[in-house]
Amino acid sequence: MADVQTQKPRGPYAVALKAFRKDRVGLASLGVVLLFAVLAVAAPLVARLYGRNPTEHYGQNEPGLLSAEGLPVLPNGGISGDFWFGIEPGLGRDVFTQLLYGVRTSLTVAVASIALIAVIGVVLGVTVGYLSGLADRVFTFVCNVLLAFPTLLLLLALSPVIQTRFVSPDENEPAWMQFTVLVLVFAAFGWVPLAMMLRTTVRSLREREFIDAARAVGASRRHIVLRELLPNVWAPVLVHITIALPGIVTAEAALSFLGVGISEPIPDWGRMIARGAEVFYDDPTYMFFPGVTILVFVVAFNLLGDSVRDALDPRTRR
Amino acid sequence: MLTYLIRRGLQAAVVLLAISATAFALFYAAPSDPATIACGPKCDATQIAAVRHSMGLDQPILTQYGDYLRGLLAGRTISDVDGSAIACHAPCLGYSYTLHEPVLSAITSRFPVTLSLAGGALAVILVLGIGVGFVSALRRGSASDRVLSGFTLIGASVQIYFLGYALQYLLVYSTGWLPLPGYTPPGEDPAAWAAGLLLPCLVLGFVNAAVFARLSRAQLLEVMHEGYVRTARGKGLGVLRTHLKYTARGAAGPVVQLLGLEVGALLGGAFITETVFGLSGVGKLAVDAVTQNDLPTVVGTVLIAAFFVVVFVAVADLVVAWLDPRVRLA
Amino acid sequence: MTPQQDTVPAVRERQDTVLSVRDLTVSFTGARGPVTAAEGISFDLARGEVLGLVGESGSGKSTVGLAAMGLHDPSRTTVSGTVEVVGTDVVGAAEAELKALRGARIAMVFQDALASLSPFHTVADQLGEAYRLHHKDASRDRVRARALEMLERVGIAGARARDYPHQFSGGMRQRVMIAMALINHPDVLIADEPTTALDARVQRQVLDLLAELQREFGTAVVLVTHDVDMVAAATDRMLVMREGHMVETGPTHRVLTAPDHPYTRALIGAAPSLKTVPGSRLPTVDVPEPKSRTTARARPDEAGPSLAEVSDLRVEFGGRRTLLGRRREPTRAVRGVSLRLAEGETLGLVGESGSGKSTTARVLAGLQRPSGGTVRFDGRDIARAADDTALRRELSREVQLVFQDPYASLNPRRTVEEIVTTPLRVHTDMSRRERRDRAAELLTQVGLSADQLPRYPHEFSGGQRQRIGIARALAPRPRLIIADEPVSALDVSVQAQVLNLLMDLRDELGLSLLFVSHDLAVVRHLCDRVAVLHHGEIVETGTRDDVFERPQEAYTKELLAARL
Amino acid sequence: KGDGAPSVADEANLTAGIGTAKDSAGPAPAVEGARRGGTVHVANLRDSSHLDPQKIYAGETYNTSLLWGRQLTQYQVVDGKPKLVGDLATDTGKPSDGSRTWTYRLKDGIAWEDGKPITSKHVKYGIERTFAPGFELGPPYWPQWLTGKQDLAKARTVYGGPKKDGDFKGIETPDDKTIVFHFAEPQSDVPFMAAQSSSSPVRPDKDTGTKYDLKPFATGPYRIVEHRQNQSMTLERNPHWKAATDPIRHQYADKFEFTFEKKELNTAQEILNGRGEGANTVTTKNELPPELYGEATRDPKKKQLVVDGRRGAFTYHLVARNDRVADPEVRKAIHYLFPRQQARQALGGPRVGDIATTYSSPAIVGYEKYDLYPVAPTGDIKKAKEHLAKAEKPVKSLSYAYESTAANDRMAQVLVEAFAKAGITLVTKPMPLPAFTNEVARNADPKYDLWMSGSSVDWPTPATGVPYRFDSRRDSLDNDPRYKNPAVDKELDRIAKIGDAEKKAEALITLEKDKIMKDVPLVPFLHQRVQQARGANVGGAFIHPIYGTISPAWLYLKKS
Ligand SMILES: Nc1ncnc2c1ncn2[C@@H]1O[C@H](COP(=O)(O)OP(=O)(O)OP(=O)(O)O)[C@@H](O)[C@H]1O
Ligand SMILES: Nc1ncnc2c1ncn2[C@@H]1O[C@H](COP(=O)(O)OP(=O)(O)OP(=O)(O)O)[C@@H](O)[C@H]1O
Ligand SMILES: [Mg+2]
Ligand SMILES: [Mg+2]
Repeated sequence: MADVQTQKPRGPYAVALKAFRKDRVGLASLGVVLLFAVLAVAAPLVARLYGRNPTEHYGQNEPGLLSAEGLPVLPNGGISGDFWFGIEPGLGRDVFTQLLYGVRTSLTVAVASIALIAVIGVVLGVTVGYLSGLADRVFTFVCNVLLAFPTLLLLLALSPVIQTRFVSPDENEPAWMQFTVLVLVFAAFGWVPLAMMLRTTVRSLREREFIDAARAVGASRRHIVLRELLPNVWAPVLVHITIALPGIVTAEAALSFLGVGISEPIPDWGRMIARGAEVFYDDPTYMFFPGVTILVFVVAFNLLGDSVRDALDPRTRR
Repeated sequence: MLTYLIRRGLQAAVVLLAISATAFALFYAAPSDPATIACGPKCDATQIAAVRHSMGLDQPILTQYGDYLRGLLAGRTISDVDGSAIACHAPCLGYSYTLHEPVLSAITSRFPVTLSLAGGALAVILVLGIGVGFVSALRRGSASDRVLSGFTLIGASVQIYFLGYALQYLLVYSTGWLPLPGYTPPGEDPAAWAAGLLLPCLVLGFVNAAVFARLSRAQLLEVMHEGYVRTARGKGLGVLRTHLKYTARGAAGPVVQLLGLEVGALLGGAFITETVFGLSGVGKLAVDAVTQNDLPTVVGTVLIAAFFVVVFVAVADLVVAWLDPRVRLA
Repeated sequence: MTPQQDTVPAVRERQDTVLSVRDLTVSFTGARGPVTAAEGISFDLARGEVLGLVGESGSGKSTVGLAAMGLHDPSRTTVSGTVEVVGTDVVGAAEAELKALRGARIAMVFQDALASLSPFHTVADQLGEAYRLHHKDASRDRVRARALEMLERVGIAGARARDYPHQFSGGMRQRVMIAMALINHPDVLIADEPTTALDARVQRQVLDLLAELQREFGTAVVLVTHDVDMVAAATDRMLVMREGHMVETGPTHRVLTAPDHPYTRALIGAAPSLKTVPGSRLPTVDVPEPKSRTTARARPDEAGPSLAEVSDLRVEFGGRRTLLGRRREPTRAVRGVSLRLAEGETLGLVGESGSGKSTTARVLAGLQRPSGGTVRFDGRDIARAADDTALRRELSREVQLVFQDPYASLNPRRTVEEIVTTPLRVHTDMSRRERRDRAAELLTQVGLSADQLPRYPHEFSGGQRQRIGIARALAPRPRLIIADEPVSALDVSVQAQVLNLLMDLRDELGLSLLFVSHDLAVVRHLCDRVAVLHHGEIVETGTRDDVFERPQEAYTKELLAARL
Repeated sequence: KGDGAPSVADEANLTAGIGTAKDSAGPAPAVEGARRGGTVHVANLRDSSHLDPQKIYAGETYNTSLLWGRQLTQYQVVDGKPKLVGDLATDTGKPSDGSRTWTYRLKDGIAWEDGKPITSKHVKYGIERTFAPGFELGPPYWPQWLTGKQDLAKARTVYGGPKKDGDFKGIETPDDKTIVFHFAEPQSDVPFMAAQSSSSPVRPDKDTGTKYDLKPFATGPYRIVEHRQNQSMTLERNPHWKAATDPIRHQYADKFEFTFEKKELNTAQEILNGRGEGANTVTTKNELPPELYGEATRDPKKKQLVVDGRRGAFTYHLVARNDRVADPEVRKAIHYLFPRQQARQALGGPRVGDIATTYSSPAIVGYEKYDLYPVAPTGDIKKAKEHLAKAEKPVKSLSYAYESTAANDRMAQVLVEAFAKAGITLVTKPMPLPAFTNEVARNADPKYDLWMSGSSVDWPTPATGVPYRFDSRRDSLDNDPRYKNPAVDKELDRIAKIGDAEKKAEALITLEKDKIMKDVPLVPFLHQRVQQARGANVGGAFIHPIYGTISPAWLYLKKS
């Protein structure tokens, strides 16, 4: 019951930030997430310092690293001073740099998808939540359809379609296009939960008196949506985003695991795991590293999501 | 109630119609041609044209879709590659020229696998997910809560394909503690059925249980502070019984709703789990159909998966209404 | 329950004391460190005695009640001192011991009846459970019979025993709670604000019932309330709390007539009663002895030019077509209301909950589309304002609203400055600076300070927030302010502040005021004329004195009689 | 040895000889150590797409169908060495009229599973079915050769199958034992074609149309009792099959149980570890999963259970579209820079095949080993650059299409690296198999320069290989490199008239070596190998030298 008015004025986000600063797990997971982000950005630098790159076929070009069948000769997947995490069976690429550049792939897809999802979700959710009526019914219907649709199957089926339809035969499918396709498809389905949640939120906000108060002072619809409603949904949006992002990383890896998604030679965690599954009797190490990397990454993100939610949600702060 | 069921049924039908149309359009827009696949490797252009004709693929897409819908409702005859007729009874989901059997029979023959897997996973979800959620909500903040929460966090974060392979490697391959994952019809050998599905069900269940553990924990914690829970304690009811009778009931709604979605999704096929463990269920069928461009099967499995989701979401709504007298159906 | 003579505790025999609280201190561990909600509370309660626990919101009343039940969550609460319920110390008692005590020897009627009844179980189930828990070998039929008996006892037909709480009205739920608390004839009953949020009539019924049962079973009662009138009417002794501390205790009669503590005095004086002088400044905790108004309020000319006027107003809700073509029966919230508000006049709109007060007010503010009838403001037809943004914008320059809930009516994500300047942005082309200056001016006008502009609503108390709401309403310099229960969510002393402010502003600015309330005393204190609404229809209109001194209609009389 | 598998003496020279009438008489030479009884389990991921003998067009199904189906001729395998002998017929066929007319006589005592004798009418009816619509799935040779029309659609206007056009004049059955084929042109390879499943008899009264595809009527040592598509199939001994009439097949096991849809890895695990029915199980379609290969080579016990052999006559080549990569110097450069060893390593190592220097497989009649442009298996960038320098126009970039699988993706990366070393950007175009078939194999004008092509001949002579692939007048389905050399075309016309299979084979191989491969229309890569698993208790398992999978017709159980 301390008198808050004696302190400096603080917005709700400042309060959340303060709560978050006290959350040790949250800070630690933020640290891990930031570490991944830094590694993603600085991948070429790190690779230069380490002295290997993710695309060169070391194992094939330097004799003595791979057996005739393409398995690492050294134990534990060929871990050595030169190859910290071992080498890839078959092509003999360096696992460490592959993982390093894999962060880039995962993060690019995830961040871009989430950005798009946030935009679509917020626009649709808030608008529909405020409008209701016919727009609302159409919206609910579309959401029901998308929710019942087996997304993974669609993704599987769609990727080759796009590849053969839109890429001219004498050029490589540009990396941006692969990313764009993935991002678009993730966004096409990913906005649904966010928009549905926002629609409900806005609907209950709309019943709150401050919306009536704004109407009563003669505010326009635009003002109400932009200035009264939107500031109130950032918190749930932020929470949703931090919780959905690892889901996209996972989904992207799952697609690569099933054989679609980002293609060679762009390093990708899911593809590494798929390859790891193929050789895991002979070379379990190769599956271990990407598997554990994804696990750490996703765990850190999930923890971060929890902490953000706790910090922003006054009830859990209770 | 009856009006509710009718209305819900109509809604579901419209959703399924939209999904079938989307699936149909998307997959028939795919670059490769089912006729080419149905016709052998040495087929030339004229032969393929003939096959296209006998399969009705030269019709406008709307006509094809109309036929498809008609088959779904009333059954139809499909012509094989050689023009001979295949009777396909309602609900006819088309005929797979890759599997050489009607799509529906391809699905039903694999359905027991998916059903067993879904059932097992569901059991794990209920015990592990909701059980863990309950325990850790009751002991909020304690060591056991932290351990269990960590456990579910791992579950929420781990990849089925990583965990599945790692466990297969550890428990099946290197140690031989568990038998190879696989499906034996329970009628043939119940023990082998259970043993073969043990690991897949555990993995699938574990990974999905995490969401439930977190949701039910959060729900329970929220409801725990409701006035009526306090009232029950004020009457002299014990802690555990209060939570079982009142808190759990209050927390059930969202959990049941998610469960409905989950059951629907599981019955539509667990694509990755079935792939990882090599179980020939509906999910594997669907993935294979996609990779082999077996369009009728793809559309059929999409529809079936959507059907289960729609149905079980509706069932969940009914259950929620039954649990909470305040919810009115209509 | 008439006030008794002061009984000296020392004289009372030990075994007669059913509840003995000594030096009770309760603190919660919160995110910002421990919060002490009650400190050093001591009192005794004899068999059959009624103790009033009074204090404004957040003063720690419920905390004390819950401590007596041993219901505080031990992981987050520290309770020290002793609380002896018929000889057993509840503090630190084992759960098994508490289980036997709760519901049997000490029972509680919780503050919010709707939230305190399980929505998932029938009323009979919940009652029966309370009985069965302490009569382990009672047969099923016996439990059922007992539940029905208790329901009938609180005036609810046994036929409704299989209904769920949400099918009951607020008053009925409150009675179910009482039945549940008394089903085992406990020695101590803690009734935590058993009548807040109830209409005057229902409030009366509930209190009468409580008194009747208390007499019958000889139960000792701790009546938690912030309503001084209720304390006067129903308790033997009272204990005044403020911010977790005991301020004053003693026989009710004595404390009410000769309070020792200024806080108590303010608390008693802050609520207008049917006897206070209308229009006088009310005492508050900060200003216990207000200066009286220099000039008496001149009676505005009722017959003068009418500012706002509705005639034969009808509003219906729902009745939308369902998918299968059935129309649901519409809710007819307002059924042919005609009202007139003269320039400079204050019109009070009273009526019980659901009578259509808010709906009528919203129509006038252009927020609700009427289903029929005419609505005029300053001679213009404004019936379409709810759908026509341009019209509503014009209207909102002259008509502004003050809302009931000071928490919900301010956007939590906008600063006070943004909130208060919104009407200025809409209606004027002032620059940012000018708007800011005007906002500062408005804040000072409602008794806040300009340096509070960059703060967010959650940093203010309820009364302060209501002032912000008023400042917002004043911003475009409207001619009419519609205040929809602006004080019903506030504590009495805060209520007094807001009422004083409204009266001051009305006089300063020459505002017209449509004042909606269910509190007759408040309406009487503030309004020139009064309209009584019942089931969407006007039962009676007239000047304040006519309606309060010489009510014509039976319903109005009934309302007045229910006031304690 | 001891497990009764025929010893594979000299694999390099295992081409099919043509047997005599004496070789054609039954019974088949006994498999050493074989015994009767028991149930052999066959576990494959996929069921066969077709069992109708006239629709079967896949080596593995040819191989499996030996269990219940018999043809005019068939390959007898002794010690892993194949020999073409008469099966239903008394010998491999008698040519006359300059090989335009071929006559077969049926053996005595051959019968259907219901005991009724197999007559020449049944054989004729079976072959007539290949003209009917729906049978374009099967091989096209009977209609083409009997009508002399290369275009199958045209051939079918001449005769449209027994249901539509009744009796076909080009096949005569003077009596129940004799069948005479009249071809429009001289045909040397009729004995080989007569071994294809399309040369199986079908009894008109048992021809159930589409249902026949699930459960054909048996003439071989086993009959199909039950077949649930994609689930299971059960075979029992056919009591009316007489070993004395059959020089090829055996009837050791009591039953065959086929099961499908089980993950290949799990099946192989069961077999190698002898779990469950593993010891009695064999895979005839599944190959040994790459996951287990390392393990199986390390553990001698398991190694025994891996059956390794040549995948029939399958070859894997890097095809250049000759009209896009028109400069032979560029193709030669590709030949030199192609890092065969790394590419094979990316695919799985030596087990996937032997590095090839020839177009034709060593498995075919007339094969001769040659190496026109010797190069180290790791490639020779220097030589490649020399040839590129000689090219008329500099090459900056080439496009490479392939069926997208994880292994092919890896190999594509190997190629990208190698081409980059020679200064060429390789544009990779992965696509799923159906798209690849459509976009590359079936497309008359695919917009790609290079692709990988695994292919085989229809029978072990070059007659369905070289003349199809390198005749410029054939369409792109056959001549996918778009190779064009008038001199070769002319020589092919000459060779076509040769009436003797072995002489024709010799001429074709000579043409391949002396003319065609000098132009490097494609870059030879691998003669493919295959590994399959058999249970410890299963004897008689070997990779059939023609069909390239384990043949169930030789299997027996050591203990039962
Ligand atoms: N569970 C809790 N955790 C933390 N603080 C609490 C808790 N319950 C009450 N408080 C705080 O303790 C103080 C006293 O609360 P209490 O509910 O006893 O007030 P009250 O007098 O009953 O008020 P009201 O009239 O509004 O019911 C308040 O400041 C409140 O915020
Ligand atoms: N948006 C709405 N939809 C349906 N019914 C409504 C709506 N708003 C009000 N009502 C109904 O109209 C009637 C009058 O409501 P109104 O809010 O005007 O009552 P009130 O007198 O202000 O009551 P209170 O004192 O509880 O605020 C009530 O029965 C209410 O249930
Ligand atoms: Mg309270
Ligand atoms: Mg109201």
